[in-house]
Amino acid sequence: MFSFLTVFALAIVVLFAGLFGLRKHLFWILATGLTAAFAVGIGEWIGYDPAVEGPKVLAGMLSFDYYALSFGAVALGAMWLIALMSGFSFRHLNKSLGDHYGLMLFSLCGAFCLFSYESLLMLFLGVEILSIPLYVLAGSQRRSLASNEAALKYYLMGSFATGILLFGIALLFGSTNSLDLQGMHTYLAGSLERPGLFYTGLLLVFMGMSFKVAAVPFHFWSPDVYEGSPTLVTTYMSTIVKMAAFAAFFRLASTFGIAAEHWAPIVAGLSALTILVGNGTAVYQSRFKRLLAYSSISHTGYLLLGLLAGTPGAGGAMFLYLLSYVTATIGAFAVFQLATGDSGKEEISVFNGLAKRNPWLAFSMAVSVLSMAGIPPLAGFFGKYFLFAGALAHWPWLVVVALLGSAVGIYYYLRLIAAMYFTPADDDAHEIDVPWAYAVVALVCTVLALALGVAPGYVMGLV
Amino acid sequence: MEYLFYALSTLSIVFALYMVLARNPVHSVLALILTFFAIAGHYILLNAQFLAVVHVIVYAGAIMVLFLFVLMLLNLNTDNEPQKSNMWKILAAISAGMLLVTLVAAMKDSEQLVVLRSNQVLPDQGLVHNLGKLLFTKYVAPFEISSILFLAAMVGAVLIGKRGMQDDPML
Amino acid sequence: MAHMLPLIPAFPLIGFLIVGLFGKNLPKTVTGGIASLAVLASFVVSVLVFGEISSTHHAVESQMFTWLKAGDWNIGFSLMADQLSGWMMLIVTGIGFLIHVYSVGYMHDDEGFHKFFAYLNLFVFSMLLLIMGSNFLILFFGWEGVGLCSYLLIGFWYDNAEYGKAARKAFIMNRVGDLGLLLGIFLMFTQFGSVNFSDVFQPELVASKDPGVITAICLLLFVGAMGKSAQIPLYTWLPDAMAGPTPVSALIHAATMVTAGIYMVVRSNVLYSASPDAMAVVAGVGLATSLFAAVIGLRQNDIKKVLAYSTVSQLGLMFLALGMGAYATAMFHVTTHAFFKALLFLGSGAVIHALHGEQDIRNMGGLRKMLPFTYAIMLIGTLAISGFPLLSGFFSKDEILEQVYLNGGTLLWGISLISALITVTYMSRMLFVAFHGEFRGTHEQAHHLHKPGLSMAVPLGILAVLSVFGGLLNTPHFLHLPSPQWMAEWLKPVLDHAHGAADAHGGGHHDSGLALQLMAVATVLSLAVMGGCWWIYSQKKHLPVSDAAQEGFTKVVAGKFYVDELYDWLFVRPTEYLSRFLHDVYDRLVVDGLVNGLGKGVVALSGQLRKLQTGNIETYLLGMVLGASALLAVLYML
Amino acid sequence: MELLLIPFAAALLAIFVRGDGARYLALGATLTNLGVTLWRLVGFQTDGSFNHETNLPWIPELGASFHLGFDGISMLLVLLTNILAPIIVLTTWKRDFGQAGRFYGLFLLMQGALVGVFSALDGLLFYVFWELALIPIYFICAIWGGDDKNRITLKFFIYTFFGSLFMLASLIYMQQKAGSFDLNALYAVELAPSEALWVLLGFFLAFAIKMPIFPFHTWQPDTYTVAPTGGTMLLSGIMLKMGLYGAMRWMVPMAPEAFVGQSTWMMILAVIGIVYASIIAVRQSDLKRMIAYSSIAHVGLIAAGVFAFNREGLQGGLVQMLNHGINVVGLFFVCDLLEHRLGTRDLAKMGGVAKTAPRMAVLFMVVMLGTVAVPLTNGFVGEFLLLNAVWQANAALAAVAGLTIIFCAVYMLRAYQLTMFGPTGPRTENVADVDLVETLPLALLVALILVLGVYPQPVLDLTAGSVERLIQAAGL
Amino acid sequence: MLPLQHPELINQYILLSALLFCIGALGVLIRRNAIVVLMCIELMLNAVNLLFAAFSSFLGNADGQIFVFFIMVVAAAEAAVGLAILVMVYRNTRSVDISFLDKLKG
Repeated sequence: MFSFLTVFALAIVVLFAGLFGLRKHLFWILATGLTAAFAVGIGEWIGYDPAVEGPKVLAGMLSFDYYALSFGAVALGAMWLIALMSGFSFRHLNKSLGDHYGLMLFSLCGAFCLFSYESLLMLFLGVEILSIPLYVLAGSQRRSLASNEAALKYYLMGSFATGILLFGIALLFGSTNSLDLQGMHTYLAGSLERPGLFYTGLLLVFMGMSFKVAAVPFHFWSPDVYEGSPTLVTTYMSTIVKMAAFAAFFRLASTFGIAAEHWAPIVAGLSALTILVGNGTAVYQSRFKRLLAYSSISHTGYLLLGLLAGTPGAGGAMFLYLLSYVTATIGAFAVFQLATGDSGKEEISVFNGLAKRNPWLAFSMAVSVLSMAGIPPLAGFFGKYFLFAGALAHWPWLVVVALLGSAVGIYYYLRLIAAMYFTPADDDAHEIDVPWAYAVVALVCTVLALALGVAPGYVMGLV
Repeated sequence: MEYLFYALSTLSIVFALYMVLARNPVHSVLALILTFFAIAGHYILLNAQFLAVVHVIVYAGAIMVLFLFVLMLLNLNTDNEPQKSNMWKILAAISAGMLLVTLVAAMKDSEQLVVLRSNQVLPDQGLVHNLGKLLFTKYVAPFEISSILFLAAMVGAVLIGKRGMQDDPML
Repeated sequence: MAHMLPLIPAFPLIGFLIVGLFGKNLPKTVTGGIASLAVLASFVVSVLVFGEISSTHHAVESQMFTWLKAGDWNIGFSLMADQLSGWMMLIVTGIGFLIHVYSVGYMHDDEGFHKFFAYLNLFVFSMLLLIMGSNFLILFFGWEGVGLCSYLLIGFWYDNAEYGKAARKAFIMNRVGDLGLLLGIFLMFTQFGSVNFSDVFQPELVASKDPGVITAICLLLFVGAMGKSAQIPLYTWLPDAMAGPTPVSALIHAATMVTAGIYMVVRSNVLYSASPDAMAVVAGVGLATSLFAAVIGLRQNDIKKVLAYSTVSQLGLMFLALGMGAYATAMFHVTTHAFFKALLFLGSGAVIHALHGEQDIRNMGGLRKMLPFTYAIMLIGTLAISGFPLLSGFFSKDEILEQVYLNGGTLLWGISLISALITVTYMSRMLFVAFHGEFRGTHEQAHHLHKPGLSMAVPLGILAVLSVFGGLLNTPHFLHLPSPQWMAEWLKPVLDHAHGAADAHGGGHHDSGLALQLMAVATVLSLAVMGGCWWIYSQKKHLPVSDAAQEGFTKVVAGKFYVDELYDWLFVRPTEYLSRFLHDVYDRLVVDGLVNGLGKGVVALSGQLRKLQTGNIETYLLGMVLGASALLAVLYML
Repeated sequence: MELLLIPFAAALLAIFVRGDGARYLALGATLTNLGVTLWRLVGFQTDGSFNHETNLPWIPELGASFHLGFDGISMLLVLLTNILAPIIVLTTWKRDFGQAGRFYGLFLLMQGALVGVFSALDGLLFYVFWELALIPIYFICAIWGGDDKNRITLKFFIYTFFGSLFMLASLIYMQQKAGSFDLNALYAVELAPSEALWVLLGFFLAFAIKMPIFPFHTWQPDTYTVAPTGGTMLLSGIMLKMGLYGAMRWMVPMAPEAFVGQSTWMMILAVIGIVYASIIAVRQSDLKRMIAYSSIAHVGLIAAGVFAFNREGLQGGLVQMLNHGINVVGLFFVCDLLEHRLGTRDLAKMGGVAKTAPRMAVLFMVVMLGTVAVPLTNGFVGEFLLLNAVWQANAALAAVAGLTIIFCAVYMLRAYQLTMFGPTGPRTENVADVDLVETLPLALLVALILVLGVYPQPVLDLTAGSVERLIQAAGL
Repeated sequence: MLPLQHPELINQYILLSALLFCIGALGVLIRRNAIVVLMCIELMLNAVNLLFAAFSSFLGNADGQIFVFFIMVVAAAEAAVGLAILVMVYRNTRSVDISFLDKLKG
């Protein structure tokens, strides 16, 4: 809870600092604040005692349990890495830098709500707090048509999806006479015959969440928005936002686990569809951000498997997967930003010959990409492993689909590797100067991708 | 009172349809405002008096005025909004219709709802006194947190809405 | 004595290693000397071992080490010498030594001199392994080893691509036979649980097995023999094998290696005797080969090719004898054949050597006067093979004919007699065309004749003596020479348990009068045919016409019945076409096509899927609405 | 354990070594590893128990542990890996890789992963090493490969990865039944027939692609051809044994009953592969490609023997894995020597090298004879046992499989003829004979070929106990 | 009133909201003017509001009405941001026609 408040306070501090022209110091303020928030979060995690404090805080609206605290810490860590990258990405910003940082932090607050919500109201608020700053950030390159388009698409579809989500919540409320998860539990435990209203509401809420996590057929926004947004915002969206949405989704799914027979087949279908469409479309992409967008859709598909598992360990598996996915994605985007530099080129060819020019950068990228592809012994493999293993007992066909999808996935991930290692560089390509901040990002991501594979069980036990 | 419900329902549906189908955006705005009034009527029927008031103030009073303002600002108050092809319209209508049908069909056997009804009758639950108490006790956390939302929306709207930031070439 | 057994193959192996590794840097005489001495040493030890056997009448065996022990297999690397292998050892090392000596002279100018001797030593080693192995696997080692050496020596002059082809053909055809042999060994193992000679060749045990299985084993083994001993249908490699240097032809492709098949069948006589069907097949194949090869030999003009077909034909005769159950007779013919065929080959080598590589008899003629010693040698050889009375071939061939008559009936006897007479015909033809009449070679050849040197002449002389007197090894009883039927007696311990075999009554049970009559008929006819040939080729100076001018049946004969072409058409080309088809079409388009098609399918699908992402918000929204209704519909149905 | 650590540590080190030092580092590391391996053979228990076990906790939630151990089978394959590694380093001694450190780093990484694959006694660990082995070889092939390398290596990677995903599925399934990844725990699982079949097929697909056997082989000729020869040697000499080893250790004992029901068609596929690849090899004009196809044929025979799953088959398969590794490395080395001397791999453009490079010709001859499986060379031992194993399972199949004896002679002799024999051409007139650095690895291989051919029993003794135990574990 | 006299009316309310919701969705689908699309979304939100209010009344649970307030809050904030985005887009493209925004695709 306190890390959440720290983030909120930090957002306001940053906002005002920006307003008062402390442009030079903004980054350090941000970094200090994030570090503090992270430290507070860790402290909370260590100090957390389910028996003593009771799981519910903030009047039964938010509950900062291990689950929320762990995800919160990861989100803070990710934010910290993104902040490191911002020095370069936002270097052209002057007066509005504080606003950008502030919006990101606000959005992060939304993510915290999603990690810890206990009431559907907080779910709704969290989704909105997460999204509204992002609508703005997506369009923050005001002169860029692509950015405008991304913002408008994201906004329109997001609002539409919010409508669906709300309709679902309303139906749930009507059928269970409750808004909080505890109440839902009670209701589920008490009634065996549940009206169609309830399931419809549940399904609509799931659809709303599917939009947030970009599951087919509610995924259409994501490739366009990822591509059109400024790269750093894309990084933020594809990592923290996706993680928050999934954390929330999983909380929901585990709450309604008892009624799984009514939604699990649908989620399974969505998962299969998402894996196929995500991987299938990614194969054809030649622009990096778009490629990662589709790859991210395919990861959504795999993560949906985690919702189906219905085992207590599934949360840990989701956590591990998201952690590995987030680190890999940040690592990949960091290298991409450096490789593309100011050229604005988005093609995969910006990586051509990177291994010759910047071997360590290429290595870091390769590790990230292979981790995303799920090659052992990298972190991504274990993420996939636990998700697939959890779903295998009840959904063997889906696991087969997921495996096939992974095989297809290899194809486009390897294209990135091939570009870096096996394709000669363009004539005008030269060695890239790596700012220290990026070096740190790449190092952290690489080390994490390698290290998570050593003790995945430990990480899973954190949530 | 049933007929009052049906009358209001008919009105709201008609206005809503008009809003959707009107060629002139301004007509749409006006139709929507009328729809909102009809909905406010429903709120009163439902014993949600305070809600009805807030609804009228926020929606009809604030949000729709904002819409109208933007419409005027951008000079879009004409009938010549480009239309989609009929084919597309039919497709869209079928889709929306399917959504309705499936939605309603999925909500079958809702009779069981009655089980959940509390036997207490709370004629004053929609009054400001009652709601305020709830808002500042049980819902104090979301209430506070929604400030983040407003702050974010404000900063955001300013960020992309303000003109001329010469020092930020990317903007 | 057993401890000396490994020495026999060890000497040539050591010779091979020394000559092979260091031969290039040694003088030729040293190289040749080492190689020859190695074989000589083997010969000496063989004689000692032979003496031991003849005095004790016991086989000598030497276990060296366990070569392979896996699953049910337990195969020792062990050698043995009994009467049969002892005799073969003498032939191999003895004739081998002579040919080594001969080669020192013959190969003197060849740049691959040391390599040649290395290969020869390796061959002797392998051959000794073949005949001394005490189980089928060691036999198989030698079996393949001699095949390998044969390959190496046929392709000895490797810059000639044709020779390389011949070498490969030999190896591959042998391998076809080897596969049969190997499968035979497998089947034997499944039946007997062992492939040791001592375990398998127990008549009672064999009798207790299903006769069909025994027949199958025998036939599979015989496939191996067909390959090695050049029987129909696997004979075509042997004539081509003449591409190798002539001493090789003499040693490998006449005297020793090609008789390995006969050795193996004799060795397995217990099995064969238990299977009349297999015996019939052996006899049939032998007879057919004998006749067929002899006919082809009639129209060959290459001196070595004539001898090659003659070898095939004689081997057929030996198999015929085996098929009749006359194992000792076959071994007897193996021996005499080794003498006279080695003699003939070495003699022809002398001719070729003298004429600087000329091999076509039509370009010879009148060599009788120019090369009198060689002529004498060739004459002895020809008379021996033709069965001229009292020469070695006379005894062995007549014994075969007699056995055929006794066990196979008149018809078979008649056919084999015809085959023998044809042999007389082409041998006489070769002799008279090449040595009588006028010289038809170039002036150059006539004036630069290479007379055989001492190292060539001495072995020739020794072999000539052996060819003349070799028949005394197994004289019929009715001639009342000392130690009649010595060889049959000698081999008796090995063959003794062969029940119902012809040799069992080889001793005087049969009618001496009949034998004499048969002998007389054969001899008279042979002499008549020889006379006829002398008339045609020596007196009338009839010359074989060129290949192009031949027509009708003679053309078919001269074309070797187009068997090579048939094989080419039946096996080689289909394989090559199939190879191209499988690689270029099937593998690439079908198998890989499926794999690539899958990949391409995914990419194509991707190309279609991305069209879903139109960029237009309206379609996105429509997609969402439709998706939502679809999911709701699914929920409704659940 | 240190058999793993040495290459991994050396790999890490090699990356930082500039210039030629990496070569010496790689040679030193591989030789050290070989030394350690040989040292480990002293006092080695060949009764089928696991020697030098290492068991560290890893992911207790899954019952996965870092469990390594060496029985005869593992040891044989580790031995193969560690014998071939220094030899391959030597064969690449004169090749220019741009940055040698990268090549040898990847090489050593690969070596470590291979040792890991062969010694892992934990399902997950096995899988991790299995995939880990794929990455360096992919880089090696794709960085230093020939024409069209990107497409071909991509296909190779995806194809093999695709297969192993199914193995992973089977492994996960087994783990859920057993609650642990421990080898023995997995062996102990009783599966219903329908489950067993799927588990079996999952494993089979992975191993069949890796080996590869018909019809999953199409990645192989392309990849072998395009890869740098060092990589090809790794692929063909060691890596394909992963599939065979996996079938032996992991596939069959997991689902023995299902395997018994399916083994016939598995053997049929393997045997088809033998004949199929042999026939194709008969007309290949590219030497490297021909060897690649010949490798399919040989592996087909090993696979057929392994699928026969009797003592002869497993023993023969193991001994033949060793032998094939040795022979095929020799063949590819000769191919590499010729390619660098003549600038071509086209057989039609070679010929007569025996005249100018007699030493090479002799060494090549022995390697070729080993491949053709002439008795008293190593190839014969394996082929003999394997054919016998197939014979015991199905005599007719053995007769067909036996065709390899003939076909192998056909294409190998043809290749030898076209390269070494015949008249010298303009390309081959001035070919240099092998020098010391080149002779050394080749001579080592030749020595191994002969020694193992004449006296194979030590190798058989090494594996006999383990094979016995494996057959018992499978209850066959 | 509803809870007192006509509890069965809840079904009609549900139907009404579903209908309004779908009309809103229809508008979203058929209109090209982004502002009108926004308005249609507002209509959808209002349908939800109505539903909440109906349930609240039906169940005697004021939580539903509280939720409606929050929806209004969010709707207002969203509308503000949305219109700002629209204005920005309009400045760049001189149009608020959503059909023209299809540069990002594939």
